[in-house]
Amino acid sequence: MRLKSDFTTITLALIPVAIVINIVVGNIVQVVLKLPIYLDSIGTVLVAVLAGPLAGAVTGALSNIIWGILFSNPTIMPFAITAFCIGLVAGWLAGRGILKNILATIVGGLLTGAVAAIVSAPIAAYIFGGITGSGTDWLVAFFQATGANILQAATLQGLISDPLDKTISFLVVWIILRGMSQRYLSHFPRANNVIRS
Amino acid sequence: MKISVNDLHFAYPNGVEVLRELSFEISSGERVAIIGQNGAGKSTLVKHFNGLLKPSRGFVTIGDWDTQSHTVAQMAQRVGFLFQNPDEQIFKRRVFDEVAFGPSNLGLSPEEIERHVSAALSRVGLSDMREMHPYDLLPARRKLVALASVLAMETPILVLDEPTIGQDGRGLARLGALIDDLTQQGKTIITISHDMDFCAEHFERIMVMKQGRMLIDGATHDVFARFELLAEAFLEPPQMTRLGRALGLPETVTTVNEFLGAYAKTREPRH
Amino acid sequence: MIQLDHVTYTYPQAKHPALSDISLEITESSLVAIVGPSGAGKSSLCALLAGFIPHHFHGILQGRALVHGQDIANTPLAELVTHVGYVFQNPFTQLSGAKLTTREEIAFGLENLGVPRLEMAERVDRVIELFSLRDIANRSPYEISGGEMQRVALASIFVMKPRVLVLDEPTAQLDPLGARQVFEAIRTLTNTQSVTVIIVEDKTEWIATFADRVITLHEGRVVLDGSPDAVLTSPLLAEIGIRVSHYTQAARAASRHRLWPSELALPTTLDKAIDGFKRARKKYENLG
Amino acid sequence: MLIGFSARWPHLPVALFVFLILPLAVWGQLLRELGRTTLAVIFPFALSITLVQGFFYPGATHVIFSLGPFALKEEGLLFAYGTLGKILLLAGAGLLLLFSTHPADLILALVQHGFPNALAYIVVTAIQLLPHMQAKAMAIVNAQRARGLETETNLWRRSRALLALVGPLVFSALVDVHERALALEARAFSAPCSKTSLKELHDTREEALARWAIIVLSIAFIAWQIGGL
Repeated sequence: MRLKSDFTTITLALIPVAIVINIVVGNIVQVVLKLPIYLDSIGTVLVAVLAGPLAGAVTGALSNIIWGILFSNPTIMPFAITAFCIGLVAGWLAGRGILKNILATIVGGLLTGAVAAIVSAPIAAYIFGGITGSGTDWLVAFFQATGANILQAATLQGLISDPLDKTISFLVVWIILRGMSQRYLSHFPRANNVIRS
Repeated sequence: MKISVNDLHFAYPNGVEVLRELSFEISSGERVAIIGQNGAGKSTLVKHFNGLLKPSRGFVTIGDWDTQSHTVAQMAQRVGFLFQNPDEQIFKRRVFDEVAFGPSNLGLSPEEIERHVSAALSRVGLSDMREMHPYDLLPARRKLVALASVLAMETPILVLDEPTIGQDGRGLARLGALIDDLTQQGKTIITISHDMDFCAEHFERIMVMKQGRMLIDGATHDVFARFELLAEAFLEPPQMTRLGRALGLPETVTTVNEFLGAYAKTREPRH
Repeated sequence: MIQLDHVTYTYPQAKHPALSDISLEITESSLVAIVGPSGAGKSSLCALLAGFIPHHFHGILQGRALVHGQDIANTPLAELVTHVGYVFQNPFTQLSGAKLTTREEIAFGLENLGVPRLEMAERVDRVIELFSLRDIANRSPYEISGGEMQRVALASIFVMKPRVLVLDEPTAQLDPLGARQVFEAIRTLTNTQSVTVIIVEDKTEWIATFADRVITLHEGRVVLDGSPDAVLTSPLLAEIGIRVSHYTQAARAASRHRLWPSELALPTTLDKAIDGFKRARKKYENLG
Repeated sequence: MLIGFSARWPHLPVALFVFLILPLAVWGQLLRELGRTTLAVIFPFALSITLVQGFFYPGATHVIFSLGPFALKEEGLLFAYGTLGKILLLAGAGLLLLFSTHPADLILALVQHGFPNALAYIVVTAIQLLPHMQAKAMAIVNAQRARGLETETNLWRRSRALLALVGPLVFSALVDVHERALALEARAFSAPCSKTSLKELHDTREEALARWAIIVLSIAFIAWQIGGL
């Protein structure tokens, strides 16, 4: 981990904005466009790419905590662990150069989604009895009805919805960073993750 | 295309009323500047012209369309809208693509889009920057990109919210010439501006708003002649109007040329 | 106090230098206005004086730039900020974000410098008085008007006791009332405190009234440097694309028709315009 | 809260909520607010979990009644009740903390107990920026709709609209971040000295003692539960 060199002033200025981007984009997608996805980790992936895995992880974890605080909903706070892992994995993958071409970006999204599903499942199963209080809960019911236990059902449910969501997030970040003038990107500690030299 | 505003009231869901009893018409080809302090309701009013806001009471029609029964995207065929901050709309990697976004939403053919975009870019003086990244341009130029992206939609009505901010002398002159030129083509131009001198030079009708109401609505000369009412809205008349008044010129002047004409006249030998 | 010696600066990957061969000296306690068309290098010059060039924007810096005898290029940013304060155009982005009241916001810089609490409180309160911010001291810095926000920004920089304040178009995004408030705050500073203010501004009437010196930039070079009356009435201004006040425009046109007294400089303010045109009239009446 | 989660007795979380959280809320005069928000938070869970686990709890046998091929089972309901109790406790305790302490004060307290300053900066700034970025997002939606972007049509066109809305938001945010970083530097944010604070937070001895007592008690209880497994 490059703790000192990743957590520069510009990274610190970026993280709160990225946290808010997570929340606001999640809102646009669900309220304005009414799309059937969450897309609430765009900011996390963005930070992970521009400032490294740990910065991404911090962004993810704090996003869930702050979301819980601002919308008075503590039940999403335990999933800070998932968001933390999403940031770590995305940052690690970005360090391997996956944001430099579209196919690698998609693979990265799928991988990150799989990790998210595997991390979320025990949290969902242990604390929330396998459900999330959202529309995908019928999937849990379906898997349990076909003989899975709660943990298995929650994992399978996550494996269906998470990779899709994260892949779209990765693609959006890929398009945005490709579209951003390099003048503004070059100041971030891990600008090399996106700038083709 | 005529704009009619009839007994317009607007209140936010929390009940705070920001527009009260507004009724007026703006005919085709008019140049109208709306002035007033921040919070007077200017932006709220113009957002009714393309349906971004819908009246709580009364109605607004653009030609034969009631804004109530059309989506904002539909209204975009009739009303072009330049927002204050260009960064709140730019998302393409090339100036050309950014300007083409509006026309392509309107469903124009690629040839038409090319023609509209080229014309708009040359109007704002950015023809040789069409391949550049908008964010590599200076903020003043980014604002011109946003203006071009509105012009390229070739709507009969244009709303410009604070177009002069950040423009230097040259940008200001270009903007003024553009406005004069567009009115020649019969377009209606409505602007919100704090720049009284600019309003005086290029707009023939002034609306003064205060606390959600219309304080004065009239020809530029008549409005700027009313120093006391303007002061009530915390506004100062244009430089030439103040100078003319201080020198005791018999008529109200608002522009440099008017001032010179009127001043020369006072010096003609009296008969 | 500020000394630039043949300074040339080019941003990374830029084809042309943003600043070309600039040599300047700015002495203690004055109000210096910088004017120029967009892209002339005004913001780059400000960024250099604050040390953002070359400490944040890399690129190529040639020549020598000194603040208080210290070379900007070799002095760490954290130290430079105690000499030169910087206020941005957008009042919103320069709020720290981390403070819940205006008073704490003003203290933010002092906290970072590790100033003891008692001294900090005293300095903050003095600045609150100076800028007449007492009414909003306990309000959220995010819930005040643009003009107030910009005054808070000014106060939160001034509290750090810089000897030079660099203001990059501080009123460009404000309405007339907000701009007036900020201008009044700047006047208070220059009248009562020993601080040099360097301000990028295009409101010529204000510059003409209060600036001690006006520097004009064009394509990265200093093209005019002198008293407000001399610089702001130069015919070069309109040529390079700077806004010229209607007073000056009217008098220049009038002088072509001998309607402006030839011995008088062109006016930049209402008072001077009134005076000149009245004199011209009197002269004419005497002749007639 | 930890006690509630590690307990095997399903009534404990509910009991803790009723006998600990609620009295504290009454004491802090937050009962109405707390009650309303807690209900809003747990309602979707209650609905979901009762249906999902009531009918589909793995290995449940005691059928209460049948509905075609589906059967409501006792074990499932019991599990649902236990889980809901935990969620109720989680939501209740979390909300009690939120309603009784301003998040910024909480952060300041954490910093004064050794949390990194940067963390405080991030959390407080995010909380303060949210309303403004929401307004900005709304302005972007307006600007793009005014350029003819439909946000109310079929799924495909709405998906395509995504970039036109998210793009400007992230672009302008990155530009702002850049400027804010410079503004922070201009205020000695990265000065290499130890920081001080204008605001002082008072923490009495009793409060400190109570906090330690809670931590020790929780650890002891978890140890006891695990040991008893």
